[in-house]
Amino acid sequence: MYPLFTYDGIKVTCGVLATVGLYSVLYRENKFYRFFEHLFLGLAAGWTLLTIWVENLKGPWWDIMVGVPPEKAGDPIGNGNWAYILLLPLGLMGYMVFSKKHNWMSRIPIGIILGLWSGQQIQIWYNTYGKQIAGTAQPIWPTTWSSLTVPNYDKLQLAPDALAAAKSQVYLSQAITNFLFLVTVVCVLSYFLFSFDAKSKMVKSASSLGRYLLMIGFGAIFGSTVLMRFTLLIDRMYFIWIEWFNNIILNRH
Amino acid sequence: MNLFLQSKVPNFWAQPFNSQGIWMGVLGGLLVGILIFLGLMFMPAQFRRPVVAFCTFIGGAYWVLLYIFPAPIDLQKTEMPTGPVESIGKWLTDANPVVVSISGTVTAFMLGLGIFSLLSIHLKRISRRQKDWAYSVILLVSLVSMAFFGYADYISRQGPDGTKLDLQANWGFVNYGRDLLFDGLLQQMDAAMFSVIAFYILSAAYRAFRIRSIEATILLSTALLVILSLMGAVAFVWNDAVKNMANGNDFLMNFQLTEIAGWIRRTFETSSLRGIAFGVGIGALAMGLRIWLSLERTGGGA
Amino acid sequence: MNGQKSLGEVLQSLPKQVLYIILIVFTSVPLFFPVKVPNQPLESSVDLYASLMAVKPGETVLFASDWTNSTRGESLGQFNSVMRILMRHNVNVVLYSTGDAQAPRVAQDAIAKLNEERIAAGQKEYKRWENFVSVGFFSNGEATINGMGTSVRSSFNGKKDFAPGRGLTDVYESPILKGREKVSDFPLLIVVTGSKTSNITVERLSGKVPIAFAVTGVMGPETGNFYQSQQIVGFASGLKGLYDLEGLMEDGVNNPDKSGNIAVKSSKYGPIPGFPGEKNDGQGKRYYPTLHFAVGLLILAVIIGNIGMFLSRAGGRK
Amino acid sequence: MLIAEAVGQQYRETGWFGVLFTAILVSFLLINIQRAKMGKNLYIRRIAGLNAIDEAIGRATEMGRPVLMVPGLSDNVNAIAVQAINIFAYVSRLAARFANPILLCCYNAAVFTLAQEVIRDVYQEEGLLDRFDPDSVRFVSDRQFAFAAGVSGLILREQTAATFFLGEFYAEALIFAETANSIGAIQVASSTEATQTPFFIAACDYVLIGDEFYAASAYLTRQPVLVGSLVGQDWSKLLVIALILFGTIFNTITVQSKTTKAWDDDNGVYKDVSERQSDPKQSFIQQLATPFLPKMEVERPKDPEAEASSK
Repeated sequence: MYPLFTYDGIKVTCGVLATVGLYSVLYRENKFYRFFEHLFLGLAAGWTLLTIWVENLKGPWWDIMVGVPPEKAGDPIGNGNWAYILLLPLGLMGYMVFSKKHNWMSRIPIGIILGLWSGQQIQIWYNTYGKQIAGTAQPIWPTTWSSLTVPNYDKLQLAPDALAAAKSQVYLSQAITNFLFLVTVVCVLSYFLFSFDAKSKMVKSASSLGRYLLMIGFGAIFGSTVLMRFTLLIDRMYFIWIEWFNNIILNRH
Repeated sequence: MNLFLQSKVPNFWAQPFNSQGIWMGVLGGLLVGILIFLGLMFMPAQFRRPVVAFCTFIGGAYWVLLYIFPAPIDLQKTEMPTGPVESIGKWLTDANPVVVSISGTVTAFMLGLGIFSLLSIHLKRISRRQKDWAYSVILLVSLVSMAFFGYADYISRQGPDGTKLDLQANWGFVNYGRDLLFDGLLQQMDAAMFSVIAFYILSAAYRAFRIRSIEATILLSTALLVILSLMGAVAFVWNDAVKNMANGNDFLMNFQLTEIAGWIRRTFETSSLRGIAFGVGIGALAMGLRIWLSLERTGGGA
Repeated sequence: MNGQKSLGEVLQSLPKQVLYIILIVFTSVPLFFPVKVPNQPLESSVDLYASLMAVKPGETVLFASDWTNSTRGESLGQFNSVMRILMRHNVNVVLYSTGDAQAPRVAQDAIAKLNEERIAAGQKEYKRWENFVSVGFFSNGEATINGMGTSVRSSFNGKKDFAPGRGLTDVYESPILKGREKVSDFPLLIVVTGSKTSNITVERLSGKVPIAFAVTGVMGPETGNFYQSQQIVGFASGLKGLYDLEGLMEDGVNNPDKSGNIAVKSSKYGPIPGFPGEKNDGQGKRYYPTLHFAVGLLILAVIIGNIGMFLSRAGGRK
Repeated sequence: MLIAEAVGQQYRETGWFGVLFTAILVSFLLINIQRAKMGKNLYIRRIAGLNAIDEAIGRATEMGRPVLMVPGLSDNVNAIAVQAINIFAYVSRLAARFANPILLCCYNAAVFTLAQEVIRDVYQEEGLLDRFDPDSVRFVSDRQFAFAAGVSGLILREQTAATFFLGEFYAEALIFAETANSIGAIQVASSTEATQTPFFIAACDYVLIGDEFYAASAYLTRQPVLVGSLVGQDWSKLLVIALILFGTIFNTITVQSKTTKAWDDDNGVYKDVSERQSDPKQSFIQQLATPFLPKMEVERPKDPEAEASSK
């Protein structure tokens, strides 16, 4: 059968049409785009509506509340915990936001969610940044002047113990790198000091140096992320030209 | 007794599936909930802020306490904690699934509000025959059909034969419907919109990346160097040239493109990101603290 | 303005649409002419490969699959490569997701395709329940992952997967989860993601279990930050990382080929074998050459814009 | 060994230093909030991007076209979203006074709820509730790229004069920024995701970098609590810098010594190695971050109830 008329052919064709439809906004806003935009929003909202029950309420709430039949339950046995019903009125308080008189009640569920979030910030702060602080504090003075840069270990042909000793040295180039790393972190951080009067010369020069160093960082970030954007476009083009045009329209494999 | 564990032995809080007890409990709980709801509605206005502040504080206090009293070290399921510190730690640890499901469930209930907002805007537009109302019809139709096919597909996959539907040969109408709407359209549109960025990057870079100032020049040249180093072919040619020139000199080998770019990324990219991250992290901590203790009012008003 | 634009102005104001059409051409045509591009893997990719190969056969790893088809271009390839390594290495996998409700399905579909490939090559099927379980999606990722730090079992509480002949069954009934209560009972946690779930994982689980990532190119820099401070053991970033991984699967590390050449050297590790002759290349090999053209166009556009600026400045001074 | 009897032993695996350090940061914040509340006048430096807000709204009013705000793509309501909404409350206040239409597009339903409530409050406080259209604060989609498509469509159809993208932005950042740029809107943007900042820098008029976003509400409203907290944040940053500098010096000195401990894989213990430089990864500051202690097993009395039920 000509592949365009199979289910898979129709499915891929729909995908191609939708892709082209959304791309048309690159030319200008038009009816074709508007059609697919609303289709997109509708499907996404339908999916959300579905996941509210299927993913977010059925298992994590309803099943815990009323329990599950013993043959389906693992460990622990699926007894129901009826007290979970109290979450229903709590969640529904959010809907009071449209009420003119009782709209304040929507702040209760929001408050709980925010409270849980903010408590976690205190809990995770050090786990996130502690190691990074420690990782920034690297030696900035070499332990050896025998070589200015890291030697080529393969060429040295050392015994394992001597090799480990050689690797444990801090060479000048490493010390400089560590120093630059330190300077960048400190200067960038002092660029974000808001309450110090910039008349202080040290703060001022540190923060303007911080800005330049930031730009090196941003340039590197741009450089290393830009490739990914193109990858996704290439993937789309592969979808259109190979998966659709070549495999389905031309029926070649 | 621990309230937070799903008990194996039925008790007042936990009743077997589909028993009279569980439905009585649910009904009773619902009544209590409605009473609380009504009570809050008719509560005098001066108590409103304290109530919200209290709820927020309790929520945050859980994680803060868990930080101060972490799970006891190497506590097995069959062992009892020793001492008050461990007991608190164990109690908090056991409460974890409950806390997780509270925030998850409350969030899930709120999701409905988003759908509500969408429906209200688009139904209004259709009923008033406002500009572009036909598109609102498209939106609503696709919303309903996605939810319908999605749910029907979900139902068909429950039960012991659910795995069968992993094979397309066993599909029914609803499975095809869901697959077309979700895989055929929604996912493809996701990918399409994501890839639009490539076009915008090109036009933004063309328009904005001009060597106007020192800062722009720094940014541009670093970006260029890193981009080139990530292009395997360019890096290979450059590195090869350096290898030939260096001719065994280890110092010159450091000027390979991948080495230079790697050094820049390790030394400046990581560190400037880290500098920003420290600041943002402290900002989030401060904000979290202010929210937790209700020190500021959202919206900045009185 | 009296009519004619100077060359500098023309170069500075090419219509966007023209650029877009050139970009489409540049990203389409090379796809039809695949070539092999020489490559040298990044250290982080080598570390990822080494940490995957270091898991002992028969062990079970945690695998957060947090990508969907919107990042298919990078994540699918990464997922396939990582899974191929684990499958060939006989490692069991516990799949879960906190990124997107659809992620578990997408991952299962990808595994089904890999299984077809394995069966076609005469290898053993990688079976659901015995080799992998799909725990499913968690809507509140931050709290769930935080909870996993305390107990994986209680975080996976109530989650079910299909057991052969039994239908939906609690995941902890599966043999591969036996005796693995805490996150430290797993030798490795792998996250393949297109969203920030990687950050959430590091924030809450680093230090408790070795973590390895495969992330999209955008997330490369911030992931590099965790890598530098040793919060994660290795990562592959974007298409480059994927291409590295595909190459490593072919060549191994410190692993001499038939003629004795070592393609990838690393002073950190002993010899680690590759899987030469098996199906190793996929998306990375397909897309990486084309990427050169697209990025080349970007560089060209920036250069043209700057030349235009200098020309019109020089013209303005007269 | 009864581990619980020794004070602080619960931090054996995580380290006590983290708890202490966090406690110090928290006390810095609280002390400075208190100082500011007591009327101490505290200084804040100028932040360029924030001065642009008034200009942007002024221009929108002149043109009679709406102001668009997006509080980022947070998965749930969190500090970033709240902070964005705080800034938008300021924007909406100005817009309300000038009777300028606003559009606030939300990605998450909980954020939508909060925004709806806050913006309504703003109009009410200004006594202009009749100017508030509940549909101007809307939920668009909680799917990243459906949201991007929807907001781009809105920007193009409504021809917004000013756009504010503040909060958590990911890949879609550039879609918004370029779309708004194409219709000549004035843009103020910020992403807490540092990886998106270069893209905003390329396409937007004013960009708040990193922490400037968190400083914004203090800068705009000058509320004592916020200003005090900002000063506390600065103290915390100085403490972090001090710790880094201290660690660097300490580390530089210790690594000069020629004895270190190395992990002996065969015997599973640390052994002394004399000929080797001490390993910076085992430096004092590293150990503060993650204690180098072997795993331990603890014997405890059995819980009869749990034993019975596990059978």
